[in-house]
Amino acid sequence: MTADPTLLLPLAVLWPMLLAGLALLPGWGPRMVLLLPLGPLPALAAALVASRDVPVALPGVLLDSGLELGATGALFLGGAATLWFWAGVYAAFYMRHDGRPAAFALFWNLVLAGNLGVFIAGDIVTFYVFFALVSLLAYPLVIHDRQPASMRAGTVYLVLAVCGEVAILVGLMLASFGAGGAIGIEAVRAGLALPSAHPAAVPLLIAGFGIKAGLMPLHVWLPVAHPAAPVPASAVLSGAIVKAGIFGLVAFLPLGMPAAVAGNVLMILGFSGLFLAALMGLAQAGAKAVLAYSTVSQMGLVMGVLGFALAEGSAPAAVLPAVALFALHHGLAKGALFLGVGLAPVCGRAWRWGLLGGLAVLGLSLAGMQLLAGALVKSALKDQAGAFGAMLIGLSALTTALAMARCLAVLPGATSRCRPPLLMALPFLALSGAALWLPWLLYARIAGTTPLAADLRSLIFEAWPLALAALLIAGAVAVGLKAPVLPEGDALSPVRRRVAALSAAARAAERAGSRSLRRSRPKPQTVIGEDLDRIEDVFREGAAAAILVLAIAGAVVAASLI
Amino acid sequence: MTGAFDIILCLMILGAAGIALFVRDALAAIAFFIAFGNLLGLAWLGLDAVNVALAEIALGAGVTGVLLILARARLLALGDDATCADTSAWLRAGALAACAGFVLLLAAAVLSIPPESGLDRAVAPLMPGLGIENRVTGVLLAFRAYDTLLESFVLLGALVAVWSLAPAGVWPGRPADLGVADVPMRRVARSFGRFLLPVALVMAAYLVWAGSDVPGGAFQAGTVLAGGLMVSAIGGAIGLPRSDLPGLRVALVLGPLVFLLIGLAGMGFGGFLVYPEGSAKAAILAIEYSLFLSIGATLALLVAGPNVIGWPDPAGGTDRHSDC
Amino acid sequence: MVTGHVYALTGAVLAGLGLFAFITLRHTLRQLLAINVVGAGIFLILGGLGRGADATDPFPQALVITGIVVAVALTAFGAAMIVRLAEARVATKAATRPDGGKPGP
Amino acid sequence: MAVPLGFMLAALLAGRAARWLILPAAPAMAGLALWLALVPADAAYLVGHWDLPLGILLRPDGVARLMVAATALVIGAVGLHALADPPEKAGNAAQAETFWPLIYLLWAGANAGFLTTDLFNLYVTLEMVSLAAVALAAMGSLEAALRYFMIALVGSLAYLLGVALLVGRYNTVDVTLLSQVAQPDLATMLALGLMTAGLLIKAALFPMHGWLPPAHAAAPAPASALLSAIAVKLGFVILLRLWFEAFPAVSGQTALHVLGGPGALAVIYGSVQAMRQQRLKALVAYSTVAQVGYLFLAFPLVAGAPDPSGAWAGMMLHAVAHMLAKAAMFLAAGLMLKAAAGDRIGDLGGLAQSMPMTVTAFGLAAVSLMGLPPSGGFTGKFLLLNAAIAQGAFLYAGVMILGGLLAAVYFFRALSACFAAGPAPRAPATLGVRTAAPLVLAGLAIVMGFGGSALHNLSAIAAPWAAPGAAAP
Amino acid sequence: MMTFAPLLLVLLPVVAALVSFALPERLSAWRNAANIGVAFVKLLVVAYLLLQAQAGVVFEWRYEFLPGYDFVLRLDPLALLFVTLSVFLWLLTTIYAIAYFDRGPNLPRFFGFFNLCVLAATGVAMSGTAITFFLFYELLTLATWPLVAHRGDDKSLRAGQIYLTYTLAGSVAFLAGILWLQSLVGAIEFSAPANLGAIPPLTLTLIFILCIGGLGVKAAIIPFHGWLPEAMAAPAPVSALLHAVAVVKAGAFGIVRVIYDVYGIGTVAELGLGVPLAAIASATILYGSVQALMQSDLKKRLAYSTVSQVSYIVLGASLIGPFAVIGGLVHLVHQGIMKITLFMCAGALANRMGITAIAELDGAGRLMPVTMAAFSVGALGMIGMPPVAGFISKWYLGIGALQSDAAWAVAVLAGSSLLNAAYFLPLLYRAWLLPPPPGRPAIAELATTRDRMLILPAVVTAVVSLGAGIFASLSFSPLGWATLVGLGYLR
Repeated sequence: MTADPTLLLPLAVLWPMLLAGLALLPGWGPRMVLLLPLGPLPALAAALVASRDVPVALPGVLLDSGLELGATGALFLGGAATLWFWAGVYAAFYMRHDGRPAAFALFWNLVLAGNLGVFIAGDIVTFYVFFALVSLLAYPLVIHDRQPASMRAGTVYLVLAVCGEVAILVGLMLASFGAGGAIGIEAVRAGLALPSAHPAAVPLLIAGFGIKAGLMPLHVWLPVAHPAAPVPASAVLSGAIVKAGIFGLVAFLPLGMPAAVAGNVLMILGFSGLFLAALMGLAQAGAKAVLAYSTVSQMGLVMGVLGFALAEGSAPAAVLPAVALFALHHGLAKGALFLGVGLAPVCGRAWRWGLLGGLAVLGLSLAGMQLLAGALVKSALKDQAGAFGAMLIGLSALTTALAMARCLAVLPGATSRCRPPLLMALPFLALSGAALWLPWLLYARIAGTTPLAADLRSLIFEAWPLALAALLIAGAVAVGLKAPVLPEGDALSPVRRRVAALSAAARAAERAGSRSLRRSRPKPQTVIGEDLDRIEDVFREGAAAAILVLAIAGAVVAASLI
Repeated sequence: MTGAFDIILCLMILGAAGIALFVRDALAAIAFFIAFGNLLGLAWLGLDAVNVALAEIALGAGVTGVLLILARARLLALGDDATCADTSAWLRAGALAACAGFVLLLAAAVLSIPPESGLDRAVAPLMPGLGIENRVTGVLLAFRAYDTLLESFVLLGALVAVWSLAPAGVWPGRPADLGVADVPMRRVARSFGRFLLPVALVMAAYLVWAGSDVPGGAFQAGTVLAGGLMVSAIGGAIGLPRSDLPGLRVALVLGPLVFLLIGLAGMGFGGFLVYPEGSAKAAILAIEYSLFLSIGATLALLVAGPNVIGWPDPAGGTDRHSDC
Repeated sequence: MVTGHVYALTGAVLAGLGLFAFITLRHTLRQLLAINVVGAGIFLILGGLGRGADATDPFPQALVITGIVVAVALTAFGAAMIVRLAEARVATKAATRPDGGKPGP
Repeated sequence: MAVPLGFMLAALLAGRAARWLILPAAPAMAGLALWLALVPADAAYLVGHWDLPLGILLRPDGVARLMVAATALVIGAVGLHALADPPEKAGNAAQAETFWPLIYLLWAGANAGFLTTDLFNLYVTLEMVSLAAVALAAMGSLEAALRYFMIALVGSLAYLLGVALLVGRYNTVDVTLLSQVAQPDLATMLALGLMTAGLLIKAALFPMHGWLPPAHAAAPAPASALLSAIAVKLGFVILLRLWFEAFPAVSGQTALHVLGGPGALAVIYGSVQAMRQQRLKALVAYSTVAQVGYLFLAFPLVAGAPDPSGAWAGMMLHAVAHMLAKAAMFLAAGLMLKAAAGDRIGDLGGLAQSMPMTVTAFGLAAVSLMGLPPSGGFTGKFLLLNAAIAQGAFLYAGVMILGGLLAAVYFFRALSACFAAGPAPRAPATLGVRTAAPLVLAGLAIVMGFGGSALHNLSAIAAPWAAPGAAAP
Repeated sequence: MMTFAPLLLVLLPVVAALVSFALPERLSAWRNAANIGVAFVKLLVVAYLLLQAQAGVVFEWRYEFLPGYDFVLRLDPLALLFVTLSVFLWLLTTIYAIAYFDRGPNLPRFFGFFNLCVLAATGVAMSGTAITFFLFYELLTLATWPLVAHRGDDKSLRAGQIYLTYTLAGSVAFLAGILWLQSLVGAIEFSAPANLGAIPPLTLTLIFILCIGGLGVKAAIIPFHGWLPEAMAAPAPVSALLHAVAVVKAGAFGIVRVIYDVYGIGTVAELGLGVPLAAIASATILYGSVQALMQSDLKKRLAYSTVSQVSYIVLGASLIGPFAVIGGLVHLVHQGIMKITLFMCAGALANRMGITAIAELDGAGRLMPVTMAAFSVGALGMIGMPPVAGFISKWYLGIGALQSDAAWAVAVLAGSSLLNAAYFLPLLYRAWLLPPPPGRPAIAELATTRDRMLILPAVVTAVVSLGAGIFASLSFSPLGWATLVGLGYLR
């Protein structure tokens, strides 16, 4: 244990990078795909055993960067590493015949490195570097299959990701400046809490991380990008990568110091996302899209809570563990759900029912079904969300449940195989298990109380939204109601059309402009030229010279007289 | 103070100049120019400047006149009678005003300067050292020998410049025919020339000799020689030489060369153009004689002009004109 | 009025006259002549201003002689150029006329 | 003292026209020039040991040393160039033979003129130079040469008239004596005015430059080189002697603008005309008109400066750099035109490829003429600009700056034409003296930029502002 | 000792230039060897100088060029920063150029002027006085012209002409500025800024405008940027050099010199000149980016990108604050290595596949993966993506802007980053993700020595730009050095 902080933390990010590098070797691509699960192992170890809050300095790197694992970070790291591991296992099988193994392994590992690095960065520069890594290099994962839809999705993703990067960069600059140029994360956060902090810093950070985390209305990339990626990539995107955004908020929001405006805005946006996204998810035709919207919704929940805490000035020590726990649960559960959706085509009759059951349990857990882990983490959050927030969270069970039902309803049918391959099923099961079990394990350690201490009566009473949801679902199934179908990415396509029109107009204008410029170029001034020739002819005459001699002589005399 | 002679002479000079400048016919203009030159010679006599008078009459009126006549004749042969188109009245008026103002200014300046022979006093005490009497010669060949040296090169350079004008294909060749007169005239000139040439030579030699003490000198003598040569050439008594004739070249270069060598030799006596003590006169005479030969030859060839096309046989020899 | 001044003034007028002619005359040969008149005027100024009570200064005399020689040299060169130019023009005209080539209208 | 040795040598050769004589002449003259540059600062020689009012004083001051040296370089190089690349029109043996005596005449006249302090002696040298210059110009175009001749005669006469007035007024024509006795009276002023006007013609200052472009553009390249480099400089040097040595007391600051104003106009006008030219040599010739403008623009700057050494050196450096660079440029232009399809700038295409050395020479010369560093032209212009700005003469400074820009415009027009892809040139130039000569000259113009201090000090030797009335024997 | 070391740096390229000019084409191997050899020796000299400089030795070589005006070569840390950049990139560009041209026409001329260019660039860096600076600055203008017009077609000639028109006008303004200032305070030495206190502020302001305006032409500040995109007609090695090291950098470097070593930050701040300049720089940054977005030609897009990026340096210099200065200076280096990567790659694409338009980039990544990988690194760096070096610059600039109370400048940086992404990412998209046009074979990028020489320099610079970002806080990194320089000014 003595040597671990200096080794494990850097190893957690360097090891995947090494694997990524190996994938570049000619012909090693397929081999590296098989080794995908190896990537997160050091991080997992670090999350488990590395000592907390011990900075590891990396002198000379970037701006003398450092790595540090905090308690919250460890939760995020552990959850992410677990998800990445199992998704890696899944991917190793799922992608084994892929046409571009090297690219997949390369970017998978790099994104992994970035994702894990975000959680263990000790200073903002390092943080930003990893954040950019995970943000941008997820793009190749999104568009891995090169389908037109994926490409479009990727473009949207990239545009927003870059905007987010910039917002974060500027926000971090402002924050760092406010902290007197310090770059340590804690120092920066403290600086943001000061009244002298730049007023734009927090909003920019919220916007930047919000994009990543799918904050309404910056979420548009998420429902198109997540479904576009291959199944394991979708799983990590939705399960782990969005958590980078949440972690960013967790790390930088100046909790403990009431910030009414920013906090309330964040809260409102978050909670509206919670409901709107879920409703939009209801209107999706693809299971993965529904899940993606669900992610938006759930992240809205977290951010709403964070916003509330920010506005209230709640102590970070109270809020953050709850958030982290929620994130852990959601990450694992959502990962499992995506993997499960991926399993659907290969699950035959009996297996399908099993799968459906598993998915339903996960969905219920997400919705906050009592006695499932989801309820546990939600209750932890509710404590930090105030009365109104708690009410909303409770109510959200309804929409979440409906969305999950929709997901099950649109689950793709099985194609050929009747029995899912072990290497695909196992990760699903493992993740499901982890999602349902880990919160119980950690709750006590984090919340300080035992999970079962909650009042059973209130628990049951609060289950009414779920009951309502069940009723609604039953009714809908009974009357054969068909949900309306919205395009993935809701607001996106009209915006895109207008952007296209604008750019076309701009190009046309530019062409016209350059034409008119060309036309207005002055012609050689022939008239003046002829005049000059005539003048020159005069000077060539001897007579002119003689007169000029007299003139100059006179001028000299006159000037001398003056 | 001022004699009437001076004033009348000056008026005549101005009149001659006016006619020479503004008469329409070119030949008349040149004729009056020659007259003008001779009147100027008289004016210089009136100023007691016999050396200059000789030079003016010989060079200013004589050689220049011949040059102009020849040029006019050649132009006429080419269809150009050297009359002038009228210029615009505005130009004339403007020029008149400018020139009148100029004359007034110049006159005022001239009148502000009292005439005096200031440097005569500086020259006089130095003359005995030279062993010659003619002060002008003293100035020319001793005090300002450097000027004169350069000047002799200007003359030679002018000849080279004139030669350089020859059209392609006639080098080395001869200058154009000087024969402006008709055949009987030329015959007269020829016999006259035969007689004149030796006379001119003797006369010129005397002028040089005399030049050290009384008015005269290399330039004037050279002109006389050139005059003799020209008349002889016009008459055909002598043929114009080919420009690459070695003897001719030697004759042309002799004067400046001797001058230069003596100047260089002076460096042995303390500096460039320093004449050795006591032998200044000898040196000056040597320079004068060699210069006079060269100047004669140069002037004659200058008048003759550049080589021209039309000499079918460059090696035609001296009897080119003896056919008549 | 002093004798020297008379001649010097004559020289001044000659110079002006010659210059006027140079400006208004349009033939190079005549211009050359005009220049010689100007030159003569300048020499007269030199001489006239050097005219003392008893004698004329030998210094300006020498300058004038030098000047005259230079003037003659230049005149000779100028005259030669004028003639050559005229010849060249005639030759060009003669050369271009026969093979003007184009069928005239 | 024995400086005219060079001139004698030249004269000796004048008689026996032999082109090979340039081989001993060039190094001999260069050696003499070097020796001259190194003689003690107060050296002077009275020709024939005749004292001043009568005699003639030769004095190698800074101006003379620089000019003589530059002349030796230019004529030496041009001569060697002409040796390899005969200057005459095809088949004209007369020109072939007379070319050599004429350049020696020019050489002698120029050197004599640079050294002497005697105004009448200067007249004779002026005529020597003019005569040779006209004759050289006549090798290209008789018409232009005749025009040149006529205009030059007017100039000579104006100068002579001025001398005549001075002789009458002061009984001396020596600059050093005149500086002690000169009075600001009418005769003196008129004399100064007339001499100035006459010399401006010789120096081709706008608006009296009319003769220059046709003559220089038409002459054979080596002749053009000599004309532009040397012939106009003599007038300039004499003007220096007049305004700064003989009559500083007579000429006021206002009068200096009579020179400076046309100088400034010349810079602009010459540049504009140069930009309009279609033929290469005409362009180069008009550039001379512009460059001469700088020399005169410098007059008021020298006079107006509290410490004139900078402006003075600037003026001299500019003059010398222009000599070297312009000669190089004309030689290069001559070679280029021989190889090119025609004499228009547009015909130069492909030359940069086929004759890189020549185009390089042209380019280097252009650099100096534009006043771009590092070059003598730059150093000169820099000093002048410095002086102009220091005394608040922003108008002159602006003109200089603008002139440099315009020069860049027209020179680079020619240069880029060389770079253009074009038809294969007719005669690919071989390496040899004729290529090397312009290159060496242009290179020297560039190298001058590195020797600013030495040249600055050289130019200051016996300069009129340093010690008024200095250099008595 | 070794006071002639700076001189050596100046003379070595002269040797190479002469060799290049003199050797006929058939001895091109010798010429190449001489060029690379000299470049390498220079690198060694620079390494030696760096070591010495670490020990605090400042080399200086002085020669009286005109009375009162010294020609001074002085290697202060700022100079060394630029010299190191020049010399390092020159070695690579030389290798690249040799491979790029192989056997083209007019190569002696090309390499001759090429060496004169490096001479001028190092000279600009080492100049210790304003006049020395101007000398080299002009030499740079001149030596670059034949390179720009190298191809000799109409486009190149026009480009050359435009280039000259702009730069000469700029030089003249600059010259007028320094002359004016010199007339007031005497010769300007960078190491000992004159006391400008006695000069009226208006005069100082005018001089400042003249100087900065003049230098701004080369630094391609709007509205003086017009020449830069036109100069794209030049061959790729030239573009690489113009954009990365020599010309634009000389301008930017000059601006830094003027602000910090001629005026001094105190004076500039007093006169209130920093903010307007920063505003102009910002406008340039945005304008250049927008223009870049509009271009359809690859090199033109890169050119406008340069317009934008170089103004970062100016922005940093004009904001006057510790971080801003460091950011500006470090961007001098970072932009250099990144942009040269991009241009060398663009050149390689044009050379090997004839790709000049952006639309032709489709699938280039599959056909020339090494090249495009290097290109990608450069492009990402330009956007400011960590960990490529560009990010470090932006970081420092941003913080610096805040320190100088110029939060708007941060917005400019942000907007520029977005625009950068907008014009670079589509390139990467095309290259990596779109299929190559049918029938286009993959290129064996590393088959022959020549192929390797064409690609590897870009790879090296790409790696270096990554390294400069990742290991930014090492003391010998560009950032470390820039910090040293920057702190020197603020002390």
